[in-house]
Amino acid sequence: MTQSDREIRQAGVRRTIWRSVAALVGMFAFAFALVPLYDVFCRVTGINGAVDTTAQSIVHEEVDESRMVTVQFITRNGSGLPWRMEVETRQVRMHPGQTTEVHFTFSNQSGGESWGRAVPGVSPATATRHVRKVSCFCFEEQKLQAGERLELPLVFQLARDLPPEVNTVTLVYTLYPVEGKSEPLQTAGAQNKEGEEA
Amino acid sequence: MAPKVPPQPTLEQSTSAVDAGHGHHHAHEAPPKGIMRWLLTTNHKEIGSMYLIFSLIMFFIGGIFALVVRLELFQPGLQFVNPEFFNQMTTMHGLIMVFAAVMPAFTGLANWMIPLQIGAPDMALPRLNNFSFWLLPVAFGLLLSTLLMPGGGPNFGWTFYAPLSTTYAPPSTTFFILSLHIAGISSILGAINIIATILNMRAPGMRMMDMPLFVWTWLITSFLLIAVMPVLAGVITMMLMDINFGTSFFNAAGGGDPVLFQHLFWFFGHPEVYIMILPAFGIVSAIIPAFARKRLFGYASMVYATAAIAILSFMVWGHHMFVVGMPLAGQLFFMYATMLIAVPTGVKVFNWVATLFRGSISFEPPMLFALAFVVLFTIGGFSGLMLAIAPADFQYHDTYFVVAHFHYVLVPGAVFAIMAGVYYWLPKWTGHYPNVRLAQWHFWLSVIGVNLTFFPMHFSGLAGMPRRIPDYALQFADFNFVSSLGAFLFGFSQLLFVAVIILCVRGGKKAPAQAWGEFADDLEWSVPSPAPLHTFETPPTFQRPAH
Amino acid sequence: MWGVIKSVLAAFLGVQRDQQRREDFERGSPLAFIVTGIVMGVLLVAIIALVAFLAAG
Amino acid sequence: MRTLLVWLAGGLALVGSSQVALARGWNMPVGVTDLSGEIYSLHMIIFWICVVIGVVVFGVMFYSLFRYRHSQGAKAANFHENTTVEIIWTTVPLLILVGMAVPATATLQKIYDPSDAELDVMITGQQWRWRYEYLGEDVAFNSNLATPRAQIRGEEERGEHYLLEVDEPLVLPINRKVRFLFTSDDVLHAWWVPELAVKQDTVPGFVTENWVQINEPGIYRGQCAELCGVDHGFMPVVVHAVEEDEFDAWLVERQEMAAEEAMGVDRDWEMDELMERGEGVYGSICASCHQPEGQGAPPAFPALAGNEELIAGIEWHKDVVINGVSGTAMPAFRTTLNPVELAAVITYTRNAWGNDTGDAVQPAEIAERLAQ
Repeated sequence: MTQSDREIRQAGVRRTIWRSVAALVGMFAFAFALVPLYDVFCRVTGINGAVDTTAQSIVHEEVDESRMVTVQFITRNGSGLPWRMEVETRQVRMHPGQTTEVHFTFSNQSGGESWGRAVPGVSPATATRHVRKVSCFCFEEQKLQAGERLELPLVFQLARDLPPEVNTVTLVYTLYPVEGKSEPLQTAGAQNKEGEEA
Repeated sequence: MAPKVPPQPTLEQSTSAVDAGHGHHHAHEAPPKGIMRWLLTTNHKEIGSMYLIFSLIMFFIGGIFALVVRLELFQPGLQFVNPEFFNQMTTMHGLIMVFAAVMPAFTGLANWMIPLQIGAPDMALPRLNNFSFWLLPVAFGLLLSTLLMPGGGPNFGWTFYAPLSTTYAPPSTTFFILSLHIAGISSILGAINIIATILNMRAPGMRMMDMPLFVWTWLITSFLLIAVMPVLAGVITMMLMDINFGTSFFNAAGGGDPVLFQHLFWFFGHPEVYIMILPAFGIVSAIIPAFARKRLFGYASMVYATAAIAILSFMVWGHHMFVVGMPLAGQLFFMYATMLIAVPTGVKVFNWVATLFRGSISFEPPMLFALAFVVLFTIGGFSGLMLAIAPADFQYHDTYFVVAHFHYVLVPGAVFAIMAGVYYWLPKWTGHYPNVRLAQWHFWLSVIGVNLTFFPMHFSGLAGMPRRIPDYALQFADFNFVSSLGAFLFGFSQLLFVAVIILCVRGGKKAPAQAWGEFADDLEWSVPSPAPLHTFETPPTFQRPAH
Repeated sequence: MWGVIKSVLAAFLGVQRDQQRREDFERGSPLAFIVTGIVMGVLLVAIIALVAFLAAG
Repeated sequence: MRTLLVWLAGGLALVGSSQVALARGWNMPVGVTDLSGEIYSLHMIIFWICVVIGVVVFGVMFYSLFRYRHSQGAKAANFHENTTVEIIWTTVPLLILVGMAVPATATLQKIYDPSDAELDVMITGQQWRWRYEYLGEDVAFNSNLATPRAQIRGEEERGEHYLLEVDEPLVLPINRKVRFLFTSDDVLHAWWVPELAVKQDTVPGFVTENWVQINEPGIYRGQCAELCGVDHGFMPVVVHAVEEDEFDAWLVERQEMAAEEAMGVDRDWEMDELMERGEGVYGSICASCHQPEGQGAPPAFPALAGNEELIAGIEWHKDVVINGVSGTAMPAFRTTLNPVELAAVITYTRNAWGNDTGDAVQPAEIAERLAQ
């Protein structure tokens, strides 16, 4: 094999390496790009029941009085937040196109201030896009002082084009502490770090 | 891909910064002695041997973990290990077998055989080759050491679904992530090296469509590796950040989504299973024609089917997630796409059978393993087809039926193909034929052991036994009893494999250059047996086979 | 062009004649095949997705 | 005898016979809903398709292996392609698959229609038990493994329903469409009952749904199907399907029981009563992590026996049990246990295994704290 043959080969090898490295970097970036892409995809299609975290505006459309849909509200507590969360009514019956307001009560039962976040979910997932939330406590993190009580509204419209097979929509809110903002435990906990891994 | 060889030079004046050829020449003038020789070798044959020996050791370590699992499952009740350790064993068995046994074994075969099959003196990047091998012992030494750490090793299954592997994971998970990163880098570097070798180092006159199928399948596998290993790296980096830096990629409490983990993991994971089977297709496609004394039926369609499988493998990941609650359209899309992938896979099986048809067949050890591969891999393919039917998958999902399916594809599939390849190329590596009688015993005990182990798992799965449980209800007892017996039979018969290899290295019937007759006629059979340390330093002129 | 499409289609199905394959590879630039392959790959995904969405109603 | 059968079946199945696989206990159950029956027939159709293809392919293969043996002097032919044959063996499978996709799609469409349900049940996975809430009915309870640990360790004879029995089964009416909502408190779980053909992952922070309409009364057993930690193998599902009027009566009974329990909150409880109740709650809820003797399994699950923090801080102790600890396996029990159970289990853990604080926590005190 002559010297020039070898150089031709080396040039080819080098080109292959650069292309491979470019592909690698691209794919690594792609993996991270998938996180926001998945998020956007889910919000557009509503496939995982995750809802928009920003307020939408009411669309003025005729109320479809021929259909009656049950909307259920479920509140759940994640671990680590000494709050009670309650909803004034467990379910409402409404027509597609209608707008409704429901009140949720939050109370901090501990001796210190803490931050919480209510993570929303919708079932069935196909209904997600058709629940337009105008105002929701779930859009932002909440702060409660020791013993404080807070009543917050959820205002939403059920879109008229709700798929016909859906006649029950369930809205679920799971309350989680905001990491780093809440004191995890208020009393004896501070003395012994071990216990926090309980 | 450029069909023309050699590629046109783009830079007339190349510097010798990465001039592998030169380093190579210096290396073999005065090879270092003892351990340093193996630490520093840049010879593709020596590195290939190291990969193969490493993967064989790991095969036994992963096998011991599997036997711990099967021992506990031998009877109902908890007898030998506690559930926590049981979970570590299932996890480690999966991780070691996938990343430390099967993948390095194929890389080892690639290192040994690709330069020989394309008439190249060595891999394109010999020093990188040495580095990517030595990353592996580091990675898996680290992974195995997690078993001794407080809180134990990884216990969340080889699929490490979040949040079990993040918020709820043992403290050693950070080391698990690190070791997977190192193993991933090793695979990526190996893949780059193989692509660079195949695209640039072929003998003058050998076009892409003249390459042996083992080379073709490895080329496509390397592209898959480059496409998906960075995604795996991304996923485990996100896990690392969730665990140590307070991010919430997969943590619902912080606004993340645990299901996103599964999408990302299986976007890597599904092509990964093809990474473990495509090179097997290449090996079997070399062995069957050799012992049927007839050219491979449909070479071109084999290449195209491999490419089609590789492309389709990127759009079927969702079939691993049929029960997470995907929308109907998503279920249907993944179901249709998955069913479609059966077509090119079927084409391959049909081609092998058509090669056998009207051949002149003999049953040497490599052929025995290759034939068992065709039958048993196809059985694994059938259960795969059943799993593709989304409504039926609601019943199969996460049961022993799935365990049976992927073990049929990977053990008598990938592992048997590796063994077939070892028996096929041992004469080239050692200059001796393997002991036929011992090899036959190894084959028959393995075939019986594999089927006793995995066939009853179809029944226990259909009857309702979930996977990854350390104890089970009484109606599954008989199936598990048989599976455990089979597993021990299979496990211990692998000692015969080691015996055959050692005996073959030390002596045996002398093999000529073209050890398996005129239909095993790829370029590796044109060099003497055993292959000298340096081959094709002057490139051969490639001539297309006459028949 | 039709020839290229036919070859790529054959590749998708995994069916190809040796003769045709030889002709394909003597045609020179592989670019046409790669581009056609990618386009048809995207098309395939689109068709499956379309059928899935139609069936899902 | 059955073992012998398995051996035989393994062998027979290898040569292509599948008759044995159809015997009861070897195959997927037909189940007790319309959809489970449809899924069963899809399973059998695709199974027989595979068998037929297998017989043809392996038939040709083994015929070739036998007929064209080199040792019998077979001379190899010299063909290596045939476009017609290749097109046939590509299109025929394609058509079979299309034929298979049609009924599969139809079944899937039915599964995805949860409309017109008469009863909603929320199913929550928690390490390692299930919680069932009958939405709008004020009935909710936890369902734990009932098999004694002694059976698992082999110290006692194993019962007929070993590992598939629970303290409180899910009771459902037949002939009514029941909608399930699934979620999880911690990691992924999967709720699965083969006879109902329902398997659904439970995902923390998200809700998924599925439904059943059971045709026959009976007891149906299943298990968690998604690896969820140490006791993944020990969280069974048991469903009691009963006649509709029986179900209505059961529901009323449960509501009355809950009311009675609520009354117990107001009275003063004796230490002995609390300890006895607390031991029961501890055994079914806490012992799987903190271990039966309170010794824990560090680092994941801290010991309770001799835990100085626990002994020193009664308020902290209540807080941990009621609200849980974020980022760990310790859930909030504020809604999953009632005030009596909470008070009892706190009292128990403060006085058992030599903790001996002498504290008796009254249910009324807990109830007040929860109602703030």
